[in-house]
Order: sequence, then structure tokens, then C-alpha cells
Amino acid sequence: MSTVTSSPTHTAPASKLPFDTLHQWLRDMLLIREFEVRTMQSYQDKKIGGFCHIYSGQEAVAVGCFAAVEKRDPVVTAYRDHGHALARGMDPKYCMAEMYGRIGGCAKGKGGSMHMFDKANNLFGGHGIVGAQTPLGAGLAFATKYEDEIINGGKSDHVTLCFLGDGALNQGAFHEAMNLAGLFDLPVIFICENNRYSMGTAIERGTTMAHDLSVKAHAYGIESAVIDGMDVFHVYDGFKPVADRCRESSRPYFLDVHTYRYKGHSMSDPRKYRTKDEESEYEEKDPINKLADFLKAEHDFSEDDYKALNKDVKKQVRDAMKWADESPEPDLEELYTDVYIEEWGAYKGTSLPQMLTEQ
Amino acid sequence: MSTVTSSPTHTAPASKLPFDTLHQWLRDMLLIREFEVRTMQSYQDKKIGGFCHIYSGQEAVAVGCFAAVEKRDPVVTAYRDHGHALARGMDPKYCMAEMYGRIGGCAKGKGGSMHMFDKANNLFGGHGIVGAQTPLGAGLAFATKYEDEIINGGKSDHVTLCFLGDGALNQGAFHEAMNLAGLFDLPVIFICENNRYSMGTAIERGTTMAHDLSVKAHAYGIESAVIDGMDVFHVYDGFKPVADRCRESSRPYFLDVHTYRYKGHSMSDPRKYRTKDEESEYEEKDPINKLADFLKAEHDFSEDDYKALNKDVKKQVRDAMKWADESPEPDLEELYTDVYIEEWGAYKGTSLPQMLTEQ
Amino acid sequence: MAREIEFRDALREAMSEEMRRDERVFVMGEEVAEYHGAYKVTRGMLDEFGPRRVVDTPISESGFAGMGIGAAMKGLRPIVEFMSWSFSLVAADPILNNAPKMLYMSGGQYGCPIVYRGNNGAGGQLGSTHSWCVESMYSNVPGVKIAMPSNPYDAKGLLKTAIRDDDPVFFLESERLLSTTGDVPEEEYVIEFGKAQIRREGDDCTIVTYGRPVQFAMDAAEQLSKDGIECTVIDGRTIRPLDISTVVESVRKTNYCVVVDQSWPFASVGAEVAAQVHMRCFDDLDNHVHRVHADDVPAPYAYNLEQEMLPNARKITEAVRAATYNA
Amino acid sequence: MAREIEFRDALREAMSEEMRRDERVFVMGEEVAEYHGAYKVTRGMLDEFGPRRVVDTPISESGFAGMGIGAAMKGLRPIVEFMSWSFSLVAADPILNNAPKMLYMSGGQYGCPIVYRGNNGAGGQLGSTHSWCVESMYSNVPGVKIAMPSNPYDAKGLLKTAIRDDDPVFFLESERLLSTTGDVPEEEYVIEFGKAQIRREGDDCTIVTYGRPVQFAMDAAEQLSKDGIECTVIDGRTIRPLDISTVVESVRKTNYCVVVDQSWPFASVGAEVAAQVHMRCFDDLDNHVHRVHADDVPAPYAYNLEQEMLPNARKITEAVRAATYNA
Ligand SMILES: Cc1ncc(C[n+]2csc(CCOP(=O)(O)OP(=O)(O)O)c2C)c(N)n1
Ligand SMILES: Cc1ncc(C[n+]2csc(CCOP(=O)(O)OP(=O)(O)O)c2C)c(N)n1
Ligand SMILES: [Mg+2]
Ligand SMILES: [Mg+2]
Repeated sequence: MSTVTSSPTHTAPASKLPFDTLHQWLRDMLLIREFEVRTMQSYQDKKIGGFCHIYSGQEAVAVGCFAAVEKRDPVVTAYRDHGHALARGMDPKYCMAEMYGRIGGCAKGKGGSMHMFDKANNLFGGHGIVGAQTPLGAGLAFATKYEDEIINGGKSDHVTLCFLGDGALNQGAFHEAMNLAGLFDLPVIFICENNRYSMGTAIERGTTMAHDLSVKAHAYGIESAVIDGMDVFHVYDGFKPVADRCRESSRPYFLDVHTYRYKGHSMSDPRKYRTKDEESEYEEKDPINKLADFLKAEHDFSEDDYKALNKDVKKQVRDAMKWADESPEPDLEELYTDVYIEEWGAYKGTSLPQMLTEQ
Repeated sequence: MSTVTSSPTHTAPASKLPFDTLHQWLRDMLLIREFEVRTMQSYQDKKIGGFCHIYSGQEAVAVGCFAAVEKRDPVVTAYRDHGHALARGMDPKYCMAEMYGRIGGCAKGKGGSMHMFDKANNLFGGHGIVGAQTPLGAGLAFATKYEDEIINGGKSDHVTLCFLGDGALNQGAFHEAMNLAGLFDLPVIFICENNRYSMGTAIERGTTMAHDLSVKAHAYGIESAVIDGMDVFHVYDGFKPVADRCRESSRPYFLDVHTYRYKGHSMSDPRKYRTKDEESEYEEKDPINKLADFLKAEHDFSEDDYKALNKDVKKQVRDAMKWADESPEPDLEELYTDVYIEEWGAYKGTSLPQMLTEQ
Repeated sequence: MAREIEFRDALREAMSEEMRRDERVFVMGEEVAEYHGAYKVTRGMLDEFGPRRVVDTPISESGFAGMGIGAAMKGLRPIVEFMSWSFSLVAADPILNNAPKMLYMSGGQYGCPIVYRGNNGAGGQLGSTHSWCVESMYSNVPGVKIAMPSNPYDAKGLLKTAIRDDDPVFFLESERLLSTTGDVPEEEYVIEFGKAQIRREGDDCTIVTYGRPVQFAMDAAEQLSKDGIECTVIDGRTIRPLDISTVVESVRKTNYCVVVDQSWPFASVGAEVAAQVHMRCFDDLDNHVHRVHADDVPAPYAYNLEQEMLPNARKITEAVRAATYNA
Repeated sequence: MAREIEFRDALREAMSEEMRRDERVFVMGEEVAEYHGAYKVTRGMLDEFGPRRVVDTPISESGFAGMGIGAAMKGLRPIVEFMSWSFSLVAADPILNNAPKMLYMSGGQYGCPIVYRGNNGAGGQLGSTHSWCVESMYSNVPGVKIAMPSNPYDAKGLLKTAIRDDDPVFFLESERLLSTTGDVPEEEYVIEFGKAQIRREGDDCTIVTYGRPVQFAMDAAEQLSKDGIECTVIDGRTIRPLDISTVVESVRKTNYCVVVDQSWPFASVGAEVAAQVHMRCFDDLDNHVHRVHADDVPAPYAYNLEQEMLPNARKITEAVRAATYNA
């Protein structure tokens, strides 16, 4: 089904990458997994409110993709965005504080779970309206190409990563974005995190041709590939050549990444629409276990090392929670900041979050 | 490129249809052509205002398609809609009066050129917002199927014809409509009148995969076919089996009908974006001449008969203009009718146009 | 017979009763069938009416909002659920440019008897994209009717009217009210559009409001009453038609008016009511109409900011005091 | 040096000058490049700036409006042309739910310096779907700025300000004004947002308006002056920020006020101005603020109906007479 021909750049397959790199991937995935456990707990404890979407099960997607590109490459995603923020390099304390609604949050507590932004790491947001981020993704790619070529007079040399859920395939905005990206040769990769459900709707019940999403890309002359998102090696090995070619050729791509969300759609979802069997089936393919097993088999990495890493990650998340908890609520003055950059009337201009000023 | 397999229903090819039928087609096409000549003239004379889009060159599409279905089958289209209204059976006097902004118009002068509605003929409007009619088309098909199956307890037995321009392919609404139609097995045929331009934009400049629009349908698991819209026989022969199968199977279709608008996009367009050569090339394939020549060659139809028919049509349009001219302007009271069906406050309820009450 | 039921159940009863009464009525929207509604408003309806009349849709608001219009033109009576009115912006063209104008543009030929309904206004910390109060934006448009119930009784009666209405109705519910309960008779009833309800009478000030803030206004009136300020609280029930007469009649008696509108202030329902009251009660008013709105900023996520941003009893109390020179 | 130029040329000069000044500025929209603009506003710009900075788009308003937002977040300064604001409804989500909230939701990290511009309001007999006045709906939303020039001088000065502004600006032009001419100096200038312009002074009544109706108000004032009623005409220039102080100052002198707003009345800019004037001038007003709007009906096609529906000098004259008890 893949229509992406292999890349001219020869890159090592993930399995041959240095131990340190793979160890970092494992750490990142563990961090996300643990972060989400604590997120759910904090939600139960009413420290987090609003809608909250858990990334557990999908860790390999964000981690594998980001490993294949550079920090300067823009990223934009939907509301299930904790994993993207952490994998991209946001300190979990800013992410947790955001959900706690505290001034220390990445958006000073104004965005919440669905809206993680990190300018230093070129994360252009989680976005809450299904599909809304896809034209933004095209626009980010338009901008890097414009900057590289028109302003800097060079060759286009960035790729934009635009994540979307399978449910977003049915929003018109996605189709307009695909057509524009195809038409303008924009260096953007639309990464569909196909976890088979949009809320309680299995993909076949909402999306025609669910068995072969490549047709959604072909409709715009865009190449596509299917990637196994439950294995970080597959993600990296599938994604890296696509990213390289996208950067090289300044052409968009579409990826159908098969993954699974272990938890409900959001915190309030009892998941009656799927079976426990199906859930276990996927949990058996767990991407974290898979990578840990590989490292144990192929590298100098013991069960004790794994336990230590786990402990380390747990501590980091605990510290993040503590930090978040200690961060104060935003001043009521903050209601009127960041509405406009310019100060006028009741509006007080804008200021950066701690996350950016501390660094 | 066609993926529609031939219909089980055996229907005669257009060339074998009785003379009277073909003669009527010729008359309908001539009527539209002449009507549009007078429309342009009336526009120059400032009897018509607003945006006005001429159908000349595309006559075979509406005439050929409607010949293949029944009056009870719903039709919805875009703003280039005079041809559809006339071919569907609207008396030209109501159509012209509408553009003259008179009470005798099909919509009492409230809609104008872009918004021809005819309830008796199941024409659910011309629609001015590009693509907006495509979800409506899906909805009409949803309704006939619901009526046939749920309310009347029978088998779905209607087809909806939803016309769109090639420019509408780039509106998100179209894609949402296609997915819904595919998902719900709606008996609707999306007929893309591909006249190669949206305003001044050649299709390749705005639409990816312009050389093969079947991919736009395949993306939703919808079958498609290409039809030569410059020949009414091709239109009928291509469309009839599709309509029959759509009615039979209650599955949507997409048709890429190649046609050409002889005039500018609207009355104000100098058509600098295309060559005179290209225009003549298409004018040489004129669908009216083609049918007239066929009738002269194959039937008892002389040049004199043709001239008489022409004269007859010219008179009908002249009479329509006169009728329209004599129809009064709407009462100022009409401002406040048809806003709500119910009367309340300043609103005066609703009333049907002369077109429907006279019949 | 009176019973206490939840707001969401009142909504479902209205839909179910109308669907039993008229085969042409059906419900369509995201997760309305197999999931029983994101907020369980349609719970159980799939079982009774089957998947052809309780229709799950993909996340294609523009598509299914428009599909509903086509179906309504052909004679069906769709109820289209927006999981949230915040998601109706992607469907702005069909709902604002199509449904409300079809009758006019067709010169009376095609009406559009459709109900769009769903959650409107702040939920709890949903942030800026998910907390829309659309009443001010959408009520600008002629051709629509807008209902905004504040309690289960009204929810049922107004929704039944909406479904029977031959014109397009935007029905704005509040997620925050869905679990509240109230008396709803078992006997059938409907509530006429354009008739405000006086929830409480008092001679000192008239408070006019719509939907969820009605309860805030009642709370404020209660408190003020302890200090001897007696308010009339008017629950407008529908915004289009707007029942201004009931308001005017009251203001002629109280001479003071506060309008409470949960949406942003600029060019809002509150502004409209204020302007109309000034127009009709120019000689009766002893102070200008005071307005209570959400703050004029995007909805923040943080709990304390969101609470501060929304209208509440405290703000209403303050506004009444200011309006009546009791500050 | 003063010159008379057309409104459309003033707009083009503003864009071209800013594009020369700042490489990050580009224009995008349907038919803006090779066709030179559906209304010739961008005529010749393709030749000067090339197809990478004057970008033709397909008919995908939601797509390219959103693309502009992404580009603006990354640091470019897009000017996005809507052929008509009537077509912006299909892009309501990006322009209302995304651009104006990005700065807030990102806690100050990502501003959105984008200009959306195009024709707003009735053209000539364009019918209901194509005659939108979006100012009342869209001005409800915090985070946007809205400018509405009434003449070539303002068009250029305000558009340059809009392009330099770091916040999203909705720039509402009128197709009916594009061919009108006016003095525009060759020297560079900009016009600050939020500063109304007094177009004419008179002691008897204050007329406040925005955009195209300014000329109607001037015509009305002229006529009224013949009968000894002298009006101040205030051209608001921008709706957000709203310069209410200039209005209030004038009303304190004239004691009468008429607001003219070409959009539908309900929950409109006119309602907002009326409500604010009542609030700030309660003791100064000798009559309630009178409002002139388009009729509260979909825009009809027929010439006579459309003329009757729109605001015009006659209606303004009548409103001033009524407001000042000279009816
Ligand atoms: C336009 C719009 N409609 C509806 C919603 C409500 N909603 C939020 S998430 C969601 C499901 C999306 O599923 P998918 O795209 O597959 O992403 P996933 O949750 O699986 O990551 C829905 C319906 C929304 N946010 N925006
Ligand atoms: C949403 C929207 N955007 C822009 C327009 C302006 N417009 C009217 S017709 C048109 C071109 C459409 O071309 P096409 O769909 O090919 O139809 P044709 O005119 O060729 O019949 C445009 C851009 C519109 N009416 N609606
Ligand atoms: Mg999903
Ligand atoms: Mg075309």
C-alpha cells in the first residue's frame, strides 16, 4: 500500500542506532506513559478540569517521528497533545502546571490540556477543533518555504509535521489543506494517528474507504504510506525517509499510522463501544515493552537498569506535579493579557510564560 | 477511466430514440441558448442586475441528464442555473421575470439569476456559495430514501441530481458531502460540470489531479465516470445507466462531465485567461449543431425545419421578455414576507409565486 | 402528574414524543445513536427508533448540517445535534447562509423546518475554542429563531415547539444545566415562542436574562431581597422572537433594568435588549440599563480565571445595586 | 502632494508599499494574481511581486484562511483577500475560533499578525447569500480588530496600519465604494486605529456611522442643514477598537444621537453604540438614541426591494427628525 519509494539518503535503521539514542526514546515513551497515569489521577483528584485526552498507547508515534526530524521543524497537532509536547522537549512541569491551571503552565494556565504550545520547541499548539490544525500545518510549511526561499534566497529546508486523528479525515478543512499542500508543493507531512476510533465511532462507521486511507491522499496527488505505530522502530524507519524526501523535494506526504489509545476518548468515556479483547490485543503489542525488550536483548541494558529508569521517570513526574501544585493560580489581571499584543482599553498587552523566560 | 460498469437495464442509446424525443432535446438546447443571448442583452440594457452567469455551451449537460431521469427526482445546482431551470421545465417567462426582479419571477424577484427554484419541477435551487449545494444534494437523497423506505415502507426509488462546478471540488463541504453519501448509501449523483475554469483559474491551477478527477470519488469509495458534455448523446448514454444503477442500488456516483462555457465567468469577465483558439475549438464541437446535423442526416428534418424551430424558440423567449417586462415590481410589502413561514412581529408569513399558483 | 426529571431527560422526552407523533422527525449528529449522545441526551433513542431515525454521523458538521437542510426542504423534519455549538462555526455557512434564507430566496417555495440543538456556553474549563455562546452572533441573522431554556420544564416545552415549527430553530442548551432537575408534567404541553416568563416579581429593578444565567439572577434576587431590594426576574426563553413587551411593562413599573447575557458584550443580545429598553422606556428609566456579560476576552482554561470571566450572582447583585443607586 | 485616486487604488498602494517595506508581507486569495483581483484591487501586483508573494488560491476559504494563520504564527504577515466577506462564513472557524484566540491560548507565545480583507455589505442586487455585512456578527469576538474605511484616504491609511498591526485585523471594504475617488497624498501616512473622525460639525444631533453609510449620513446632514438642523457626522473608522469617547463628547453637546449601521439590527454594532451612548450620556440625552439599519430581512434581489432594505439618506434624515422631535 505504501507508495513512498525509498529515500536516496542512506540512514541507519532504528535498530542500528546508538544505545544512547534508543535509551532516550525509551525514556521519552516511559515519561509520557507515566505522565498520563498522573494526569488521570490528577483529573480524578479534580486538580485538572475540562476535557482531557490521554495519549497512552500512542507514544511511539510522537517519539519516533520527532526523532527523525530537527527541532527547527514546526509541529502542530490536535487536542490529544501531551505526548507531543513532552516528546518534543517540553519540561513536564510546564505541561502539568498548564493542566492544573497555574501561571507556571506553558500557556500560563489559559490553554489547558488541549492547547499545549511551546515556542522554543517549535510546537505550534494542540488544537481543539477537529481538523482545524490541518490548514495551519499547510501554513507553517508555506512559511518555512517562503522564509527559506524568498527571504533567505536558499532552498526550502524544513518539514512541518501536522498530526491529526482519524476522525479529522471527515472535516472539510483537512481536504482543503491537502489540496493546497499538493498544489503549492508544501513541505508538510500529514500524520494521521489512526487509533481506529473517533470518540465512540469506529473508523469504518464514519469514514469511507477506512481499509485503505491512501486514497484520501491520492485524491490530491499526495504520496502516502502506512506505518505501524505500535513499534517505535517502524515509526522511525517508516517516517525518516519520508521526512528526508519531504525536506528534499518540498512535497507533502500523508501517513496512515496505525495505533491505539489504551484509554477512553476523554476522561468521561466508559469505552463500551469496544471489547476488552481488542484492548488486550493492542496492549500485548505495547511499544514500550517492545523497545525495552529489544534493549535488554541487544544492548547492555538489564532489568535493573529498566527499573531504575522507570523510577527516575516516576520521580521526574512527581516533581512536575509538585512544581505545578506550587505554582500559583494566574492573577486575575491575566484575564486581560494576551488578548491583543498591543495594549488598548482594558487590554494589557502580552507577556511570555515562565517556560520561555526561564530558559 | 470510467469505473461504472454497464447497467443491467437495457436502454436504447440516444441515437435510437424517437424523433420527437430528440427534437425536444434540440428545442430545449436552443431555448437555453437563445434565452442566454437575451439574458446578456437584458443585462446590458440594465434590466438585469447583480451577478449573472451564462450557461451557453453547457446545454447538453442539463438537457441530457434530465432526459435520463424523472420529474420526481430532485435536482439541485449552483448559481449557473438558468439552463437547469429551463431544461427542467420552468417556463422561461418566470425565469426571465426573476432576473428582471419582478413579482412574476419564480421567486417573486427575491432570488435573482443565481437562485432559481421550482417546486413543481423538483428544482431545489440554484445556490450562490460555491459547494454549498453539495450537502443539500446529499440531504435530498437522504430524504427520498427515508420517504421511500421508512415512511412508505418500500424500496428506495429516487435519484437526486446534484450539479457542481469544477471549482467546487476544492470546497470542504463537497468532501464532507461525498463521504456522507458514500457512508449512508445515498442515491445521489454528483455531476461536476467541468468547464475547465473557475472564474479565471484553469482547473490545473486550483485543483490537484485535475487530469483524473476519478480519484476525488475513489477517495470515498464512490464510482465515477467521465462524460463528454459537448454531445447530448454522450451525456444521455453516459448518464442513463448511472442514473438507473443509482436508483437501483442506492449508491452515490460522481461524474466528471467535460464541457465549456462559451462566455465569461459572469457578465463582467473579459476572459483574458484563455485563448480565442481554445474558444473556437470548443465552439466547433457545439452540441446544438451536432444534434441538428444528426437530425438532418438521420431523420426527416430539413434546414427549413431547423429555421422554423429557431424562429419558434426566439418568439418564445421574446414573449418571455415581454411578459417579464410587464410583470410589476414586487410590492414593498414583499420585503417582510417569506422570512418566516409563521407570521409574527413585522413578518407577514409566506405566499407562493405566481408560477405555482397559476399551474 | 408532576415529576422531577433531569434537563437532559426533558430534552429526550421532547424528541421522542415528537418522533412518535411524526415519522418525518429524525435525529442526526455525532455519537447520538450507539454512544447514546456525548452527554447522554439521546440515551436509549436508538433502541426505540432504530439507526435510520437516530443517525450517527462522522465529524462533518458542515456536511450534516447541510444535509439536514436538503432533507428539510424535501419535507423531513431533522433535529441536528451539535455536540457543542462551539463546533457549529465550521458549519456557519449552511446554518446562517442557507437554512434561514431558503424560504426568502425561493420566494416562499421551500421552507426549512430544521432544529439545530446542542450545548452552548461555557462547560467547565473547556477553554477558548470550546466555550462559545453563539446567541449574540447568530441572533443577528433574520430567518432563524433562537430558544434558550433555563430549566427542564421549558426545555421540553420549547423543544417540542421547535420541532413542530416550520422555520429553522437554533436550540441552545447548557451543558451545565443538563443534570439539573425540575418539575415536568407527564401530560403533553408545548411552550409558545416569544413569551417571556416572569420568574419572580419585585418593584425595585427588572432583571432580564436567558438560559443558564436565569439561575444566577434568581440567586442574586434572593440575596438582594435580604437587603430590601426586590427584583423582577424575567426569563426571556426565546431570543428570536424577542419578547420585549414583557420587559417594557416591568421596567415601566420598576424604572430600573439590568440585562444579563452570558455572551461577550460587544454587539450582543444584551446590547440589543438595552438599546430596545432605552428606546421604549426612555421616560421611565431612572438610570441607564446596566449590562452583565462574560468578560470581553477569550475563555480561559484556569478555574479561577474562568470563574471570574463568567456572569454570576455576585456580578448581577453589583449591577443591580449600581443601577438602583444602592451601590 | 495631493492626488485624486480610486478607493481600490488606495488599497493597492497600501499593500504594495507595505510589501516593499517588509518582505514578510504577502497577499493570497482567489483571483488576486493572474486575474488581477475580481475587483481589480490587486491589479499589477503580480508583475511587481511575482507569484510567490501574490498567490492565487483555489476556492477553499477555510483552507487558505487557516493557512494564513499558520504562516502568521511562523512569522509571516499575510494579507488574505476574501473576494467577498459573504464567503468568509465557510471560514468562520479559522477566522473566529483560531486567529483571534491564538495569543491567548498560547499564553502570549504566538501572535497572529494577519489581515483578512475584502468586500463587505450589499453590492448591487447580489441577493441574500452574497450581501453580508459581517461587522455585527464578527465584532462580538474579542481578539479581532475591525476597520471599515469610508473613503480612499482612510482606506490607505487604515490598511497600512492593519498590515503593520501585530493582531488579526478584519478589514471591511465596500464594493460600492471601490470606484469612488478622493484625495490621497503621495507621502506616506498611516491612520491610528480607534480614532473616529468628525466629518462635519453641527449642534443639533450627532450621527455616528461606519464605512459606506458615512456618505449617506453626509448627504442627510446636507439636506437637514437646509431645514436648519445641523448635524455632527462621526466616521468611526474602526469598530474594534471602538472610539466611543469622540461620540460621547459630541452627544454631550448635541443631546441627540442617531447611529447608522448597515447591518441587520439585532445584536448589532448599532445596538452596541446605542447601549454605550445611553450608558455614558444618560443625563445628556434628550431622546433615546435612534438607530438606522438594513431591514431585518434577508437581502432581496429585486432592485426596488433592495433599495428599500438598505440604509440611505432618506432614512437617516427621518431618524434625525424623529430623534430631535422635528418629525
Ligand atoms: C469540529 C469538531 N467537532 C466535534 C468535536 C468534538 N470531538 C472532539 S474529539 C472528537 C473525536 C476525534 O477523533 P479523532 O480525530 O480520531 O482523534 P482521537 O480522539 O482518536 O485522537 C470529537 C468528535 C470537535 N472538537 N470539533
Ligand atoms: C465560497 C465561495 N467562494 C467564492 C465565491 C465566488 N465565486 C463565485 S463562482 C466562482 C467560480 C466557480 O467556478 P466553478 O465551480 O468551476 O463553476 P463555473 O463558474 O465554472 O460554472 C467563484 C470563485 C463563491 N460564490 N463562494
Ligand atoms: Mg481516533
Ligand atoms: Mg468551472
